[in-house]
Amino acid sequence: MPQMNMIEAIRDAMDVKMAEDDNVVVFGEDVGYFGGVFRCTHGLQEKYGANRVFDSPINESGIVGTAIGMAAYGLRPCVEIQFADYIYPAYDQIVSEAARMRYRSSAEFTSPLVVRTPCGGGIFGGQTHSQSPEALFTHISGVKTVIVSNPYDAKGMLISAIEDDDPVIFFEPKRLYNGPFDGHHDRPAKNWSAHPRGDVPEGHYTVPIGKADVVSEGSDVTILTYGTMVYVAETVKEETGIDAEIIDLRSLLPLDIDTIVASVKKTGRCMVLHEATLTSGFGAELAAQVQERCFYNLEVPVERVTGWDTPYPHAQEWDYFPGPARVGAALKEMMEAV
Amino acid sequence: MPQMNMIEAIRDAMDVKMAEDDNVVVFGEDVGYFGGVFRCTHGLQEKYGANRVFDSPINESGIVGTAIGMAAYGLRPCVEIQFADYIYPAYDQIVSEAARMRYRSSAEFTSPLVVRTPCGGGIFGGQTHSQSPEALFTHISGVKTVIVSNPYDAKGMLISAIEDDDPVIFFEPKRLYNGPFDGHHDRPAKNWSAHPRGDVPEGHYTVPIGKADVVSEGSDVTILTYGTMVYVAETVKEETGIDAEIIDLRSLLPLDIDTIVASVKKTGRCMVLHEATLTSGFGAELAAQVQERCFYNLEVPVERVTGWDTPYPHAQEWDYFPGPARVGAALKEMMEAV
Amino acid sequence: MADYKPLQFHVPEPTGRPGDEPDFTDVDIPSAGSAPRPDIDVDPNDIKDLARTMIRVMDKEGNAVGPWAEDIPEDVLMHGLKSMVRTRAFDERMMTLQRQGKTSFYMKCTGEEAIAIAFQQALSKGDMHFPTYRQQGILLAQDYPVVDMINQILSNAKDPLKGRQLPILYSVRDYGFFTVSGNLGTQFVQAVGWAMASAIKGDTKIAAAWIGDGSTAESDFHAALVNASVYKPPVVLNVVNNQWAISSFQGIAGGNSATFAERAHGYGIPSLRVDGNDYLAVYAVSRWAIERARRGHGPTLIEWVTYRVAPHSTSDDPSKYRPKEESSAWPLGDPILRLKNHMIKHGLWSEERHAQAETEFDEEVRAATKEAESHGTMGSGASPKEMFECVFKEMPPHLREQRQKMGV
Amino acid sequence: MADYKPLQFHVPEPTGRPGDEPDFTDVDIPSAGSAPRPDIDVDPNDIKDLARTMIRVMDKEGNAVGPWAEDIPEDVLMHGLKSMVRTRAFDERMMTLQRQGKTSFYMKCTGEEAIAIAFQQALSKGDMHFPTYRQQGILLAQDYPVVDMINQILSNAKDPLKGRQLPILYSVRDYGFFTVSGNLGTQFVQAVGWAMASAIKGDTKIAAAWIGDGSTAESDFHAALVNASVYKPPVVLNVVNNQWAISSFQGIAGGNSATFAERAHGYGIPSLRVDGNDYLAVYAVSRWAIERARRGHGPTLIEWVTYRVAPHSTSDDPSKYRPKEESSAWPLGDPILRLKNHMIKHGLWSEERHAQAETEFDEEVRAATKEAESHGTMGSGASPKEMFECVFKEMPPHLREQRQKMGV
Ligand SMILES: Cc1ncc(C[n+]2csc(CCOP(=O)(O)OP(=O)(O)O)c2C)c(N)n1
Ligand SMILES: Cc1ncc(C[n+]2csc(CCOP(=O)(O)OP(=O)(O)O)c2C)c(N)n1
Ligand SMILES: [Mg+2]
Ligand SMILES: [Mg+2]
Repeated sequence: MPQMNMIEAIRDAMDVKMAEDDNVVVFGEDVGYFGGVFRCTHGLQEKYGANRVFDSPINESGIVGTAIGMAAYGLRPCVEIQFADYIYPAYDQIVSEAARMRYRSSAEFTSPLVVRTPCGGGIFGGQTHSQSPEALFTHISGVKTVIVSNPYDAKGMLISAIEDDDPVIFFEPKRLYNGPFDGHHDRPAKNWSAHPRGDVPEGHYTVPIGKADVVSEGSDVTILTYGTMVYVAETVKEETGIDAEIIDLRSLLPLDIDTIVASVKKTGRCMVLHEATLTSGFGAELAAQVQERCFYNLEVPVERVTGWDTPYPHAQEWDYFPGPARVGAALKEMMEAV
Repeated sequence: MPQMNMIEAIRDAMDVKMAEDDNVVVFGEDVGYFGGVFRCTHGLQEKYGANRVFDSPINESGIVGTAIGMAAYGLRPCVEIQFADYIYPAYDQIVSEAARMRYRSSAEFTSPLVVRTPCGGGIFGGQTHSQSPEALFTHISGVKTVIVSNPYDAKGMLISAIEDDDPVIFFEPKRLYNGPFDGHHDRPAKNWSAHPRGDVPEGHYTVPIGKADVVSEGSDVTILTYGTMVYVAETVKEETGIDAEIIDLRSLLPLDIDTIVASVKKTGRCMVLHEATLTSGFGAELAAQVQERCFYNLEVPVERVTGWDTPYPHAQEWDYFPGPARVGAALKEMMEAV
Repeated sequence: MADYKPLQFHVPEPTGRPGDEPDFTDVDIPSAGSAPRPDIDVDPNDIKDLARTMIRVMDKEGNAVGPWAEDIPEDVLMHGLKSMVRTRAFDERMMTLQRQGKTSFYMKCTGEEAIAIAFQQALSKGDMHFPTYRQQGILLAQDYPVVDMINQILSNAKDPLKGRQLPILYSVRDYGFFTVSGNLGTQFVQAVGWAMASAIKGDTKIAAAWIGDGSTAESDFHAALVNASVYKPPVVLNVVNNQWAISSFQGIAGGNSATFAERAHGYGIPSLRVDGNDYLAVYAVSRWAIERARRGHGPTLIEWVTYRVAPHSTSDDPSKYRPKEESSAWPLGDPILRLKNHMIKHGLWSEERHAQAETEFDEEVRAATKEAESHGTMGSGASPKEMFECVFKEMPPHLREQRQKMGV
Repeated sequence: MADYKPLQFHVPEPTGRPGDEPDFTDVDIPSAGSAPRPDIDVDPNDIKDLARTMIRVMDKEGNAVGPWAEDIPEDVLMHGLKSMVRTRAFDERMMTLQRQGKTSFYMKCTGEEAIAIAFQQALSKGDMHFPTYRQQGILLAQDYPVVDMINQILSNAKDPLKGRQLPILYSVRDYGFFTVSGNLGTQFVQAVGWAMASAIKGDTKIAAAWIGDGSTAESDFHAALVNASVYKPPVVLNVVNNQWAISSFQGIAGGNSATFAERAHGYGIPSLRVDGNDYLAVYAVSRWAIERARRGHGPTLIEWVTYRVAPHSTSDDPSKYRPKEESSAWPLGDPILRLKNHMIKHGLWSEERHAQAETEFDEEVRAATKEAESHGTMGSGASPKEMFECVFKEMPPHLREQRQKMGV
């Protein structure tokens, strides 16, 4: 099976869908001739022509707004917002339009489009190249929110997203593009070739939107996480020896609540782990649901370990990032509490 | 003491501050000559001149963007977004700019501005005149989020907001403008003259941002709520006889967690009640914090009663709205559960 | 810097406020027939003047004059006039319905009927409008069933939109009528995207975008023009300048500094400014722009100059912010009266037939209203079950759970 | 509709890609001195041509010619030239710093130095720039301490922004330098708001807004122009057209359809298109627009035509998307060389002094770099405590709790 990093896997997903379906078009800032600042669309214009893969003006609202018009026409646009930090100008078109199109027209018009966008920090990118705004979409009825953590899922879920008849916000943790980063920024970087999820089948396959992935079974505590934090959790499990069950949610909305509940009922403890700021982050929703559904099974409160409630700082990046030290300490505390 | 409805109280707050401080300016769509579609700025242009109270072009991003520039100059803009449903075009200016100005410039530049906006449903306004997007702001580090429920608080907190040196998003539940609406839409409307919080002192006073209000003491269960839902909670308490302690949060960020924790520790039960959709609503944050801080005091899980995860429908408004019937039933269930 | 005087802040004011006499001296009205008619493949730079003048065809006597005067087929004229009369009858009846408390909300297009209707008549099946809330004429000109419009307005059991959407924010795909948004301006750039799709697919369909003078200030107006400028898709960008937003006049959208048609110049998009109350001009210019688009020459922006005679909506009272008699003083007159006169003059119509048409349409709308009311008013009849449908194509588990909780 | 041909989708392409010869035949360069110089209270409609031509002062021989040629004081010229040389030295050194891994990121303004520097020299104390990331010249022209700039770039213990902000996104209030945003375009409308405030207060301060060609496509560009059009505040709206965004050329922002200067016409704002590599033209036009604003005549938009010689940033490699020799083929030349020649010709400068200045500034920057490095590099030295400060004026309880949790 071919080895791919996440960039290649994402590109391959678009390639597969573009070859299969003439209606798939790809555009965004710098995605055409150049192939994207992270190279995710590299080679696609050459292969499919500027009619289907092209640069767009630097106007995020226009990218999503034109995509909505195209989707209403019958195309399946897969657009890129260069950094998730720049998705806010498009927020109105996503929230008031793409998300509401099916409802307000009673399905006469729909918005089958994908907004791909790199998220998360760890690249010394400061407050405008590091954000994780997923919770701002999970609150919006009518969009699906996905965040992938490895090449295999990235390709399979992007294909699912392009095939989905509703709008999907597709987050790509940029710190994972080249390897499964575990938060130990001072150690040598790993790459995907050494990771089983770097084996990516050729051609068409899907990973469904709405199913979580139990990446590591365990009995002591459930860690609900996604994106970059999956590898932080795995590392902490290894380093602390705490037998954590690690769930990579992958799809935040729809949420695979059954998998979550089954795990927490088994372990009796639950940590929620994400990079976004704490207050009103997606971890709040997870904690709220877990305490509601597993109340009588919980030994200790659901614990949230997240980025702090500050803008993403530049120099203090590793103080902000919920890395192995913080996660490990919190996990130990949870295990020690009655 | 003068009797005021919420519109008058809000207007009076601006009037008081404009008289006191030349740097306070007021603008937004239709707020100048006409005085606002809800009349909140009625008479202010006549009194203070078009230099300080004026109409703006229909561009919400421009309203907030120019306000940010003015605030950087030294003014204190208090702007209106005509409906909270139309705040999304301004989202980038609020999130990436107003909220981050102090941080990114290390306090060289700040954004002391207020964005007033009517929120909530119950006026048969459909999906674009009914939304409650408060949770989209509580997730943003650097803005304060306030939502008022009565004339007294409205005036006192708006004065606080205008005096605050950081940006404040100030939500005004439009269904409360004229009276304390309790969700019984089929009964005659009440107005503020019969309500103690309709007594509004003249001149300057403040209600601090960051303090909750225990509007009704009780020992059975704590209801955390805000805006229109405060009156639904009061009515349900009366109708069910359940001795609920009702807390009007007023300020969502900063949050008065001490008052919340003290109450839940006393009652052992907690309901969170808001009109916004459930998933990733502010209720999630409340539930997450309460279960974390009051875990060993809770008899039953924290229960969220909210609008459904759909766009705000037009005809089905009262099915969407978490009215007395739904709240009452949920409350009874909570009391009956072990 | 001592010699610099204090700067002054400039806030534009309309020429009149309540209590004042209406004053339209600022509105330059060139004589009918004076504007040239360029070829459809004209270089935008060569027709910049057409953005500052006003293309008019009908003269005071009701004659069609000048290069934009076309030989419009009689049935087109007839259908145009009737659709305008019908639209006005519809608006009046719906206003009454709202006053009776049978619907929450309504918006009339009185005085602006010619624009949507004549434009629609120039369009072809398969094309798509991206309308605002004031283009009901598009549906009425296509004889879309009036009763279905009223069902939507009443949010009743037969509402095609199942009670989910605010009155008048219709969606009628088969009639080329894109779902109207409550959020201003968003549709403008979507129309450009739709037209881009038509070009990408190598089809021949065109999009018609609609926006009001006040809403041109919205940022998506720019997003639309930038994309139209870059990709040159087949779209007609219609700006309906009816002089007012809600209480703010067109000067608050920048209309005192340049015409709305001129906005297009910075994007290399040709633009035309047209007497929107002149049915003959609207029809001719619409055909020109549509043909231009369909022949691959790209986008055109058209400013339709008109006047919002009615209140902004049933929630509005214009006597609070503009001179009482302003609408009757509007110098471009009433589009219905003007076309009627033209047709009478040319032996195609008569006062009697006009009166008869008015009665007929009034009765048609009355009957349709009655039928619609039998399915419920003000949201009655709409099912709570429908609230949970159409959020997504397939209902995800959390919505199914919520629907269960609600017991529907 | 059978006779309509399939529509075609149009995606603009630059005149050359890697492997091609550079081709600037599309760039019309009028001769120096040919553009007229209007009065500052001119009606915007009367100078529309100035948005399509290019105002140029320096001819090929280095003479200042035409109506825009001013008698610029010698010390201004001298300071202008030195600041440009200094800026280039600074950029070079910082680039090295980044290559050495001492900072994460840098952006040069090579080839564009004249614009920020001459504009700044025309401005007064108390005015405010709303810059982008490519106007470091504004600070260097004011002799803001170079070591403080480097401290910011290194995010070290002496970083005035305490490590919170990305390198080069300076904030220097006392030097009229508004905090640079990482989000494109947002500052443009903020500048308009700042200028509105100056007018509201009856002050005489003006704002200078800055934006790149690519970023004019952002919606806040429109928000800025609409507000400038309506309220006519004292603001100069600078568009730096350096031909490229990142990998996309100015045609993807609409630049093939009209000039960026022409964008202003739709808003009734006067605009001028200027050879941005001609220091003398930049200084003269800046003074004109600033004076116009300060005398209460309102906003001006200026398109500065230049070329981004450097990569977009240290993360970029232009050889991937444009002809290799494009920057040396750029027909407007190098602003430093051109001013140098002019000054040598006029006996104000010499090759020797130039070489000496280059060495001097290189040494100055080297020394400053050394000093800055002693306070830490790549974020070292910044305190985690600072992470929690300045989110709000007063730290709210939840942040205090979080800081405690972190143990700082
Ligand atoms: C984003 C947004 N902002 C504000 C509003 C409120 N609003 C509805 S209509 C209107 C005025 C629009 O005026 P114009 O574009 O001239 O259209 P007209 O009503 O005259 O046809 C306003 C401000 C809205 N619906 N959406
Ligand atoms: C809102 C937003 N979208 C995208 C980006 C990414 N980005 C940074 S610079 C840039 C190109 C800007 O080009 P231009 O405006 O021409 O300025 P130049 O770099 O040429 O000076 C892009 C796309 C951003 N910073 N902000
Ligand atoms: Mg209007
Ligand atoms: Mg550029």
